[in-house]
Amino acid sequence: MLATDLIYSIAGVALFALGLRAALLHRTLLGRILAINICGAGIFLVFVALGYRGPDLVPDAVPHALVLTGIVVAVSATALALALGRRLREAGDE
Amino acid sequence: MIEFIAMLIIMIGISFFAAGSIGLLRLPDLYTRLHALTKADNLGLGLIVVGLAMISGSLLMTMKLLLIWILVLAGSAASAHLIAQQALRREQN
Amino acid sequence: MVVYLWNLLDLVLAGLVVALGWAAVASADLKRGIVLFIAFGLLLAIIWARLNAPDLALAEAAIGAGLSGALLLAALRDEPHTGDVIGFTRGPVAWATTVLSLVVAGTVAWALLHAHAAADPIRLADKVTVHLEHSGVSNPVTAVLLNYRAYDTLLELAVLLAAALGIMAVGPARPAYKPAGPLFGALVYWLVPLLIVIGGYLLWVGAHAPGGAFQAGALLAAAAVMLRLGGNPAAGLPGPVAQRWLLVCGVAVFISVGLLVTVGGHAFLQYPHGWSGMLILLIEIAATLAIATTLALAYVGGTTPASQGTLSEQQIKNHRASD
Amino acid sequence: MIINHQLLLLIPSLLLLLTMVLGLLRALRGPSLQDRMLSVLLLGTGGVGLLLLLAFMLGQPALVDVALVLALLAAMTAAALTRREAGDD
Repeated sequence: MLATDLIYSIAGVALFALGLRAALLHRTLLGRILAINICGAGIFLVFVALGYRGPDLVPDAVPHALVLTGIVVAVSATALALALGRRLREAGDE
Repeated sequence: MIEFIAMLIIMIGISFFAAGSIGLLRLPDLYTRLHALTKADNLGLGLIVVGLAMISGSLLMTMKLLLIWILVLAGSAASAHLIAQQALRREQN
Repeated sequence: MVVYLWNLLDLVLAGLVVALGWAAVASADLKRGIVLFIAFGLLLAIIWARLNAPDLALAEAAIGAGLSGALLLAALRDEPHTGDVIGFTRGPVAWATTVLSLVVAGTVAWALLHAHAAADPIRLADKVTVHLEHSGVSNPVTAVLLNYRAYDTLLELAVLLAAALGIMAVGPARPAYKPAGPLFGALVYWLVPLLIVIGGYLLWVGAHAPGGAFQAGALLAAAAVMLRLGGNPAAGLPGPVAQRWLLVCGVAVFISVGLLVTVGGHAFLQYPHGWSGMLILLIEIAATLAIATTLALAYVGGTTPASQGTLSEQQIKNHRASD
Repeated sequence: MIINHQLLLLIPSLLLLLTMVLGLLRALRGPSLQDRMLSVLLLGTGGVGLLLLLAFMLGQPALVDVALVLALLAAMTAAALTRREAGDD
């Protein structure tokens, strides 16, 4: 029998590494933004998995709160990066 | 007893999901896949909702479950329409 | 028996999320990558639900599975359709990066395993539970966000504001969508009010059940995105002045409340006894509006068309011409 | 009661998850963007079902709200993919 938190934290680490590698190697801005999002999701997964305390206990609310704000900040940062990318392309075209 | 009947209904619902997935994989083009998918999985979700409503034991929960199913129906009808429309537009160009 | 079945479910879910993440970032074809990323977000919402984190599942269902996918799909339109794929850096650099990533992952995994083995029995979770009745709310996540770690949340709202200002600064909005046909128009017509009502519901229940300002804000933003997809260029946002007030109201109300309580001799953001519930609700309402406006603006991609009819349009044109 | 539900619903949940995995193969294969999107639609509907099952198994009624949100946004990605901007032909 395996511990649930362990399964998901390992998956989180794997996603973090995958995202990190792809963020460094992708050659398009959009691809990099995508990879950074996956990388961040891996970190969130590790956090939440560590907050999980089995089926009978209430999970730790601190990592949940951190990840909740993290999700919203990540999407705003993504939007800012996309807007900057669009401006860069327009500047290049002109 | 009622719980076993509920589980049976849920299992039938899941077999519809399986049919939808297999259709999505095996059928030859976008339109046939669209057809298989939107019918099978909506009926599947409907049966899951019915099964769960039987064991929920509260009217409010049953209403909520039904609302979810109706929303999924509306959403997937609209999505299927949009996707088919775009595919047709692509073909015409 | 039950435990093993749960284990199997966990393994399938974890394996699938890693596989989807891999496939999404390994796609040289960006269209494929983005669609897989949307599937990844959906799956992540299910995983949060499985890990007893319904607060996160709510936010992820609205943002990860909805909003960020819509954002990326809109950005995809700007990619040149040349057909040739740019792809990845290859060669020795790629190998070095792979090794580096593996080393980082190995180190993190090793540290996690040690932390797991030597876990401290005293956790913050217990402190959260002990003080919950004094926090003014009974949902522990809301208590952490708006009471215990209110500083963090204030700074997070400041980050959102900075992102919104950045988006407004770099350029005008994306082009608007063509008006919706009858079928999609009807869907928008029904869905938008429903999204707003459920957003309000989540804001209210956030005090004692999963929900709160972040989820409510995300749902309101989703309503804005639906409006824009249905052909409303401003995504339902108000005029430029009101828009700016909405953007700053989260941070402004938060700081005002924090400063007001210092008048009564308390520390910054240390709510007086008996007032926490009301003050938290006040901050949350403002935060919901600010988050919703920020995310809606993020989707629109810049100053909305409504705000371009003034001097700023001319300024933008002049600016463009001088580039 | 809840334990009972767990035993009854775990096997259906696993099977549902497996059909979702099967459907995702279409997202990997494509060939067109629309084909991939269909697979995401299936994942969305299946996800709503799985969330409802999880709500009953874990005894967490709040997960029904999550399913509701997912159902509300089901059409959003398809619309974001297919709606045409003013400049599109």
